[in-house]
Amino acid sequence: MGDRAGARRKPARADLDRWVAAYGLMATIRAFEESVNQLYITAKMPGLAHLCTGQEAVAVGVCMALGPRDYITSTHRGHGHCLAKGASPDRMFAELLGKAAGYCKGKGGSMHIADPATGNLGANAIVGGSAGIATGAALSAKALGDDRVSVCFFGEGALGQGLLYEVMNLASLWKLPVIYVCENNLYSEYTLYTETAAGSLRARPEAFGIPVLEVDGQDVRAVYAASEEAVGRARRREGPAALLCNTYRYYGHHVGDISRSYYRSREEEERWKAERDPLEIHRRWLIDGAGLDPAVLDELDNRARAEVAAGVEFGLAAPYPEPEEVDRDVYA
Amino acid sequence: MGDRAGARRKPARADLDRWVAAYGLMATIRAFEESVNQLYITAKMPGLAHLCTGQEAVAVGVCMALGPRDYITSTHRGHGHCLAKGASPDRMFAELLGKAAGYCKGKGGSMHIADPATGNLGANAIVGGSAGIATGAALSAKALGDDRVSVCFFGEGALGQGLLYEVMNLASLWKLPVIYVCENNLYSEYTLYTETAAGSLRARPEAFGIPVLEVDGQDVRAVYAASEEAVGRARRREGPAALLCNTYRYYGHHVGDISRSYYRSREEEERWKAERDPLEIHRRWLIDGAGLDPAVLDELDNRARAEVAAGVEFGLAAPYPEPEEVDRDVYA
Amino acid sequence: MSTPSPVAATSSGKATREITFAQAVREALAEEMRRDPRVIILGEDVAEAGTPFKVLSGLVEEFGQDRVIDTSISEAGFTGIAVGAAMTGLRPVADIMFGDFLTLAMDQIVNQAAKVHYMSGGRLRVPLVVRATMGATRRSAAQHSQSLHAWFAHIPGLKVAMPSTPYDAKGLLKAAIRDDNPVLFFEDKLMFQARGPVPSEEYTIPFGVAEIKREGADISLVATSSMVQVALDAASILEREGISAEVIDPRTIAPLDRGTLVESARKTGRAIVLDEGHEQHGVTAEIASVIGEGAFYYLDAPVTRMGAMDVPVPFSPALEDLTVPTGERVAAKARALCGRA
Amino acid sequence: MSTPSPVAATSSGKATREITFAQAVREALAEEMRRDPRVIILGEDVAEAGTPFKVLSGLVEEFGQDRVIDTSISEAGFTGIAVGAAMTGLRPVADIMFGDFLTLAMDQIVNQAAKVHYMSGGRLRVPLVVRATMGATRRSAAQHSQSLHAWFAHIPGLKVAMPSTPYDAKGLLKAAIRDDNPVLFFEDKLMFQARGPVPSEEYTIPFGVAEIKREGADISLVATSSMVQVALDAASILEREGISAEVIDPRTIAPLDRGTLVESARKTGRAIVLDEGHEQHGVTAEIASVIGEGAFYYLDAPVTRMGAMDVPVPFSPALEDLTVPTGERVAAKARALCGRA
Ligand SMILES: Cc1ncc(C[n+]2csc(CCOP(=O)(O)OP(=O)(O)O)c2C)c(N)n1
Ligand SMILES: Cc1ncc(C[n+]2csc(CCOP(=O)(O)OP(=O)(O)O)c2C)c(N)n1
Ligand SMILES: [Mg+2]
Ligand SMILES: [Mg+2]
Repeated sequence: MGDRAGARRKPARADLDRWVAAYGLMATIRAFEESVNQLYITAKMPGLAHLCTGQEAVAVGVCMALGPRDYITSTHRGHGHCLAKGASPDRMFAELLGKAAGYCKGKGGSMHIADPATGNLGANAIVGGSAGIATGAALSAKALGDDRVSVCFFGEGALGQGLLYEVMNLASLWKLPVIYVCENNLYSEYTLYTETAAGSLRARPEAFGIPVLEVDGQDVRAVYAASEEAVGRARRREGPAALLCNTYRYYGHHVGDISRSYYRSREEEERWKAERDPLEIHRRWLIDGAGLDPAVLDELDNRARAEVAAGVEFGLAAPYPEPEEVDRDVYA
Repeated sequence: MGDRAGARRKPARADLDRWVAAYGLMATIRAFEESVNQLYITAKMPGLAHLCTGQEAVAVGVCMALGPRDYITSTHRGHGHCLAKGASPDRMFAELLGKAAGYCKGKGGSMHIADPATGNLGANAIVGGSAGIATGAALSAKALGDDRVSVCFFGEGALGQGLLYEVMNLASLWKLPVIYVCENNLYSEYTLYTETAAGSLRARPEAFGIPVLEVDGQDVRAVYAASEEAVGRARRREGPAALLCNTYRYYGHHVGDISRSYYRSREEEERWKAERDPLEIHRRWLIDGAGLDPAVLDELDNRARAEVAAGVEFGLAAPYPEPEEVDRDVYA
Repeated sequence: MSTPSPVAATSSGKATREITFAQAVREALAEEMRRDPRVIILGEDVAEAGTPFKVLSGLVEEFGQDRVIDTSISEAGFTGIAVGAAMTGLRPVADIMFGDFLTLAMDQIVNQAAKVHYMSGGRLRVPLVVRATMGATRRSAAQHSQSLHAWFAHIPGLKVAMPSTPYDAKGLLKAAIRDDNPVLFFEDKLMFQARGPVPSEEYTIPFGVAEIKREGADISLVATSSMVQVALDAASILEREGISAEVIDPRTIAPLDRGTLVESARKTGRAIVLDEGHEQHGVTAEIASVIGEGAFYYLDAPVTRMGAMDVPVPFSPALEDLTVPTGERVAAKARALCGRA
Repeated sequence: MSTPSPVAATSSGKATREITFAQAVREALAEEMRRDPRVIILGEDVAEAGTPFKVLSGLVEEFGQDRVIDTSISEAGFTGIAVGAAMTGLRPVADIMFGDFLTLAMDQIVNQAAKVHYMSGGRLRVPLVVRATMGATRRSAAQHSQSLHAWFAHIPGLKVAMPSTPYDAKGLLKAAIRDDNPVLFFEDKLMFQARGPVPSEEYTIPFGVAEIKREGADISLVATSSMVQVALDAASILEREGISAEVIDPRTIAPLDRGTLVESARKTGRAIVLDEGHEQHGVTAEIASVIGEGAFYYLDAPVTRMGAMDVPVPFSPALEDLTVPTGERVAAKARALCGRA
């Protein structure tokens, strides 16, 4: 899967619609992150944000395989997951700007966006911190007898955290419907993953009896195919699975990480953008492989930019929470 | 290794002496634990203790491959490790009885015996809690440029703790001279390990690039051979290794765990004692395989019992610490 | 529920039995599990073994292994799973065998469970109970004897219950399970076999309501969990000497019923605060400063703190017994405060 | 050490430079690493990156990757390794990027490092320093803004330092590294760029010795770390109104210099205690109760506590700034206590 061969098969109508929508969603994520970066540069956004530009295909490919009631847990680099699961840019921008209209009333911010309505149990600012939550959500699905599945997104750096192995062991023992999606974008902060990870990444879930599907994280169709397989297993209650998605982040670790030459080369960055861009790869397939009119995609690009621009406006115009909000929601 | 075949090779004199000493040490551990149980039954010992009877060959086989300056970290079931590394029964009993003459002035007790003089960095009452300490001791050895190695003893139940995987990853990355010795005695407290461990035990260290040697933990020569190999690697600074020793505890989880039928059968216990007893197996090899006069071994049994009896006397007669000791040693 | 208990008639006339603290905890769990199928138990050796303290024996037989779930030795892991389960429709009760092991689950409790509701702007809830033991003098040494409840009372978003009787244990635990917030529920290991009256009727005890365990006029003894009995012992000793001590049990330290504590101190003019956690930066400090501020103009003597000695708990019985307040020592302090020393 | 700093002459006549808090920390580490080859640094992105705060920049270049060691994202793992290394001849400095992540290393710090010396009857030592950041108002939200130092001050066997100036940061850190016990060293993220005078000569600052940062007669403001500047701001505001505030900085909260705090309160008769940890069951409670007991007969008003608001730290700037004491708010409280409200 993820082999260019697929490019020669012409997809059915319904399929094509799905793939077109996938492109639109990736375009929205791309435009969203560009705007976040602008808000930071123009000092309109409080704090920092971790952009997922370059990793759009993972969020979209995985979430395409999920239903609205399925759960996800996300990370500090979670805007893409949030959008792919169905959140709308306007309330997300409001949250990033600390406004009352945000998904979390401005109390969470970029690293804590949650949207239960779309099954998003929240981004997490503790690396690996949501592995227990995602696994617990799968336990609920199993115990309450519905067919939901739960997806745990995390970066390869989270493989340093023991919690992952503790919950993978239990998920495997209990055949929980959880899928551990590792986004290996090569770096954790300012360090190449090979400097902090011994042995093999895929051997880790496997050691606990969890099958691993390794995929090209820049190819949304490859990610989707693997996700479909993993989600199917989980829904049939055949147990957890893990996805190892090889991808790359275009920007720095966070918006303030500008001079990166001491940990990765400009050439490397350019190579990924030129040769492995998920939007470009998918666009090429839609046009060359599926014979789609490029205008359709240009239109989607425009719509994405427009929706995001409107979202930024909404967020900037929205009021801050009232001071009385400060000690509300501490207890339910 | 561990194959009965070895039984037919007649060992060299020096070797034989070593194997005879190994028997003596196992006999001492056996006698020690019997006495601990008696002290508990006769209400002479405060608190509880976790006996390693049945697991003597692991402690002895591993420590035979170590020098006095090498480090070990131990567990709640650590009397055997402590004796095998060179501690003497009298001060151990004093510690178990909370007396001032104990290795830790009576402040540690059974679950915290430490004896830096013999390289024992301490038992630990937190399952898996000493994995970081053992790995850190290996870091010291490497950084300070001496050729020490460090051994981390733990039960298979500790494989549930994420800390182990965190430090195994770093030990592998940094090629630290540490050996992770898993004593798989089938149970963690009152639960069979298969009910709490998914996948394969040996695949876990392997996932981090750490080679695993699985051995018959009831055969002291097999344990020694594997330890030699692992210790050699570590001393040559070729990196960490793991030993998976299959063994069995004869008594309950602790001295108070009398009625065990709800988690394991009497038959199972009897079978191990009859067919897989480490002292019996080694005795048989020394006599049949190495042509040793049984009287030598009987003599060792007597000496072990005598030394332990003397140790008990010493411990019982020793005074409790003075009240002023209570707030000493909080800070160095 | 297992061992049947003598049924007596109390002043209230309602049916009341004498049961142990352990039975009270078990009854609370069983009743709530019958009442609400979403309540589950997770922990090490909680099923067939019923925990090493046998507190849970009988539950797996009644509710099955899908609701009384044995885990691997993974405090962070199963607590994290409990947090996620609580966020998605279950009401888990996580069992931390020895409170000392809470050190392994701090991130899941403090950075996740305690903050999820607030960080999500109130959209997510974590109806989780973490049961943990506490208490020393069991000859279990430094890693099996700590009382770390002060840590959790420091963290907004968490509630902390510290029952001192079978009655309070049952009523508070039932309330904790029905609470939509994460609750740390501390049980003193040495109290498990203590017996006390517990009505047969269903009842719960609200959080944040202190109880006066004994009325008095000369000095207030504020005590939590294991220290309540110590305070009562001291009160009887003092009574013989003509000193009338009032014993107040906050029952939950978060929320803390400041009003009742302050009121008592205003009445008596003197107070000693007792808690089995370490004294330094512990619960005795919070309560003493609350009283010191609230009863400032009524106090005849400085508020005095008596926590566990600030040393790791020693194994030797000769030392361990020195680290925890006793009725005698409390009485001596009280005497001094009342100018009778 | 990297960026050179202007050299001035102080009253003492000795050479003194104005350097930042971050530089002071870096100098302390560099000097101790030059002095003692057993000192190493372990943590995430501590080497080439010099931490996200750049506090350690330059150290790996001088001391190499064998002494400034990048780890995986494994707070429990590398802290545990540091504990073992400390027990066997090294003097590690573990770097916890955000103090909030200490939740992941609690077992290694509290059950291992803090207790090893005592449990071994004094035969083993753990000369370990754990550096961690603290402090809010950085728009980092609830999991990157906590000040959890109170937890560690509660645990016997640990020492806790809370420097409030570049001078104190350097002197206390050098002392911490030379200390044979585990020390938690808290650095306020917002202070890293604050400048202050630091002598060129070598010096250390003993633990357990508070410093009067400003003399005063009417009220004592006891403040830690980030709150010291807030207290000084309040003191200047109050001065204009004719209220003379004394500002005392304990510098270490374990050990705590009770004598100096009590003495100041006895002199002024009034005290406000400031700390950026949550107020409930926090450091303000310990210090307020110590003063309440020690200065009981000298106090003209109740000792007042001002900690961080008892809510998870909100992301929104509109809310976050409400959660931490400010000079204005402290001055207002002080006015009230001095009957000038
Ligand atoms: C427990 C914890 N330790 C450290 C950090 C600081 N930190 C934030 S992101 C990050 C790197 C994460 O790398 P990875 O998991 O690969 O995710 P990526 O940023 O590459 O998406 C680190 C170390 C944190 N947030 N949580
Ligand atoms: C962190 C932690 N969790 C739980 C316990 C309680 N406990 C003590 S021993 C034990 C079982 C350990 O099993 P294993 O590691 O296989 O060692 P064994 O007892 O079989 O030698 C448990 C759960 C503990 N001491 N520490
Ligand atoms: Mg990464
Ligand atoms: Mg075992």
